Amino acid sequence: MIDQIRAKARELLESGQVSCVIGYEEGTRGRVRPAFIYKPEDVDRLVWNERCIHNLVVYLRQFARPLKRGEEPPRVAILVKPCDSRSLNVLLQEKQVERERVYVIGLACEGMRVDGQLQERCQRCEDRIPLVYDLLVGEKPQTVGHEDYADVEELERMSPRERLDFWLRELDRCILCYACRQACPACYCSECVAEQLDPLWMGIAIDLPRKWFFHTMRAYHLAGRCAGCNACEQVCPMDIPLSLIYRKLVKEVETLFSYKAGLDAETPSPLATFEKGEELPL
Amino acid sequence: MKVSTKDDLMAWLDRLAERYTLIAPKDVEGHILYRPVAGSEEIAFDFTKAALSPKEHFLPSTQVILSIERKGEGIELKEPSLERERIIFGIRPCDAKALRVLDALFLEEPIDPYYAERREKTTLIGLACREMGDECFCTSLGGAPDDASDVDLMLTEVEGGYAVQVVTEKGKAIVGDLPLKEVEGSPPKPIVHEEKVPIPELDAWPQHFNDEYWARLADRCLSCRLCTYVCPTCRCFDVRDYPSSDDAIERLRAWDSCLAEGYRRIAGGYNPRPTKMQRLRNRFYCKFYYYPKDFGPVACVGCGRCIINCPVNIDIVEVLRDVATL
Amino acid sequence: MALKNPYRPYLGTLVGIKDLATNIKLFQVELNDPQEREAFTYRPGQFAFVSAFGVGEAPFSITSSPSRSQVLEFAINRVGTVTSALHRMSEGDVVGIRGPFGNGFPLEEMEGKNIVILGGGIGGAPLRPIIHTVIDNRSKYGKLTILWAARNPSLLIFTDEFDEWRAAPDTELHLTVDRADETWTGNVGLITELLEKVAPSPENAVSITCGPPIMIKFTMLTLKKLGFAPEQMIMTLEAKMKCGIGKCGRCNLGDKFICTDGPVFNYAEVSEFLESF
Amino acid sequence: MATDFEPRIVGFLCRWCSYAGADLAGTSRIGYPSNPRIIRVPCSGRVDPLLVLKAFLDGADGVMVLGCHPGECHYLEGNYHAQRRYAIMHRLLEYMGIERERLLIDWVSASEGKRFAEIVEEFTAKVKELGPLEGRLIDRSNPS
Repeated sequence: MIDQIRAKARELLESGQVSCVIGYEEGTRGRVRPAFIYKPEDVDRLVWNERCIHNLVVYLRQFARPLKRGEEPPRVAILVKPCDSRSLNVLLQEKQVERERVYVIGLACEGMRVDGQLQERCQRCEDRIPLVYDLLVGEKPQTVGHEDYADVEELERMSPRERLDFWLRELDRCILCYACRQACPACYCSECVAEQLDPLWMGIAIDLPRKWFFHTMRAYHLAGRCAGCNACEQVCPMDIPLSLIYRKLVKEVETLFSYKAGLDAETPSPLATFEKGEELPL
Repeated sequence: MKVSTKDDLMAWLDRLAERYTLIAPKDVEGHILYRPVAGSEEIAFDFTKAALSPKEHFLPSTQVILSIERKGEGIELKEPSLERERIIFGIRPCDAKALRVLDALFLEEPIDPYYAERREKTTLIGLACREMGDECFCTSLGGAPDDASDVDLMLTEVEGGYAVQVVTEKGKAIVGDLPLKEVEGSPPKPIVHEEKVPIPELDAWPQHFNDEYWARLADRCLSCRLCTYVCPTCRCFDVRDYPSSDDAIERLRAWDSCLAEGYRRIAGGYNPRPTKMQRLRNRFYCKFYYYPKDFGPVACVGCGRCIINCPVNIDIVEVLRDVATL
Repeated sequence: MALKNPYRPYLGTLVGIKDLATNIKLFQVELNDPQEREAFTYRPGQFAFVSAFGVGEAPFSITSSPSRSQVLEFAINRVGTVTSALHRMSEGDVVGIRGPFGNGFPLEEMEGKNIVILGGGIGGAPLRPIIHTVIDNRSKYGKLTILWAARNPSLLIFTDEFDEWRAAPDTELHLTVDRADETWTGNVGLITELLEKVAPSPENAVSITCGPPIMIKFTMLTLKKLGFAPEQMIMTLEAKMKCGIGKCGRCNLGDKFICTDGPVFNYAEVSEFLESF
Repeated sequence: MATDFEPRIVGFLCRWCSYAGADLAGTSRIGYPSNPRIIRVPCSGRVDPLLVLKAFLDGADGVMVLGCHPGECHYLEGNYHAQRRYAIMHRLLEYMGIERERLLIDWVSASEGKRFAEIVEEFTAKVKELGPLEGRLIDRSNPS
């Protein structure tokens, strides 16, 4: 697969179709990291393996503006896994990314591994091939994952008080470093509520109430928009089980509105629309 | 060397906990954090590195620096202070050295009274590392896994307990009733990495300020605050009021990060450091050029936390190697 | 707390509030404690933090002159949360004052020299005390040339002092606005264009500039063209600040802090970092 | 739970209906608990669910959002948007540990003064029963 990826990257860069290929490269200490390839001679840095955990779609926003003053914004190519492709669809639907400015190299995916272990999100993944691409690399794997929300339901069975205790215990170690937000393709507000001081929402304190507020606020903003890539949980230095929040929302949005974010680039989030005369269980 | 058994040590810590606020490494849902403990049974003795350094007990992530109360027409200001003396048990040599780095800034005139009070009222009991962690590079910055220079009392794990070294008067003052036995020999030397990381000289930095290197490094930076918040020497802070009741206000000081997009943005919207390249570059220049020029020490102790945690593998050791060869 | 706490503001009372320009007011503050009032001495070019309790504090240059005014004066543009809160206040309200901070202007070095003042908009605030100082000690300094600019006529500050400035011996005042309105009969154009037209001689001169970053940048280029050496080009800068005492880390310009090494710099000191600090 | 607990309640009331309903309750001298601090808003669709979160953050024990009956919105569709948002917010809040009963979304028309009073009465009693939220969310838990 990697030869095909590199060949396409070289072709796109040589022909000037794109200014940059966003992919993966070997980093230090056995880690893979996002790579930004600007020159055809650098395409051999690109890798594709089970350690390519990052959702690169988050980087598209930094190419929304021209690289040099007076130029058009650059056209870029990007490698997307199935999960990443759904967040790309969300951004396309929300007009944050222009489809013709992005060449999408879709990757058939058997799941990412950390220390050899298949990631939980990959065990749940029902897609396995991207939902949007210009070039598909690889073939759809035989096995697909399955989501049963078992852990979410376990939490649902608690009383609200027990759940508040659970969250305050988990969020206690949050340091509000905002890595979760920064790694999220759908968190693209130019000024986050968390940092807005006028009106004064959170203020600057890093304390438990504000941690609770921040994560609940961010979750609300992602309702109907979170495509489940799990980048937030992955980057959290304190291993806060954020997927428990986001998958709960995915579950509720699906139950209430029969909607899953990022399946296509056209259908808006149910929270951006409504049906006349509808009555919802409040 | 003088040795205490672990049982004696724990009993002694329990006695100390009655007179002091005892802060010690604690397993918090799988993460080692320095937290106040009621007794020694809560302490995690076996760990490589805490998720956060004890910096948060000297420059807390949030602290009230002024209580502002409206009294009729007037306003009354109160400065909160620490009630109890504290002991931090189990601080690693690198994290202790980080306090020396912070001292250079906060204890320079005009002295920061909140930091100074916390330093003054805290006794540090160090715990030497048996070996350097994979990401550690303290020895490249003049530190060592068993460096006792920045603690008041140093403990090193030995057979049958802990070797105890009294370093300062403060340490001497608390060691009093800890039963110690004189044992032949000295504590084992820690296992260190053979290879050292080159730390570029001060003069090496200015010439690289405008290098393309920083833009390419920053391409993958997410502009989160992670590296600065887990760093034991990063010290940027924000100050802001928050109403605590209808007629009381707290002036809060909280951690801030030079990597945050709005860090330098002034009222009206102008942002002198709008690109993440500028912000990321500032972090490295601050640590290895500005801070040493302004305050003396390099603002990095080689704890490796930023390396462990950076979600996109911005590896300070790699950066130092790169700058050395640029 | 035994130590003097540099984060603790003095309490002061707003004894006067005047409109200076659109969205810009002059706040006159008298410290409440007579001892503190006595002890608060400052130099032209220094700044202080003003607290709007409940919102926070922000740094402002002291626009009064130690030699002229019994009260502290601040010219404050309503742009953010603290300034908006201050603008909502009325006479008699209590504010906090922390300072003075910063180096101030190198008055001694400026003696005997011709002085060119370049002020853009609210950037005129820190320059007013230097104008007062030169006028009040007229024989100590050479020619005084003031170039005073704003985006439009309604944003010119200290207009009620223009006559006094003009009347001072060996003093010129040149005004310009980026965009005129129906009342305006004077110069229209950027301060850099006016500067080229007035073309003050760099001979035995020193220029002092304050204004928005973009103005400072281009003014420096024009001054260079006129033959000013970097050491002759003084500017006073502003930045977001949280402490004023070199701790919070926020206002660095390379290895210099605007709060403690500045806010007054000459171009030679900071040119390297001016583009991207 | 102590009976002398008086819950702090924030009520966001649409000016076209429920706010007028509250007025009507007042002018008709229908008594109701004085717990809600009422904030008049142009439409239930204006009440960003973050305002509800903020109210809880700053010490509210309960929050009411009252708008026009579906189909009767002055701006035609504001309350439909609100309905969807709160359908999600309710579930999210409950999942994050705040009892669903602490947030009330309901529809009150300008002529329903009595109904308004009943809703406030019932809601206040319910929140009273749940007890104070303060102390659980408000506690500063910083290590130093």
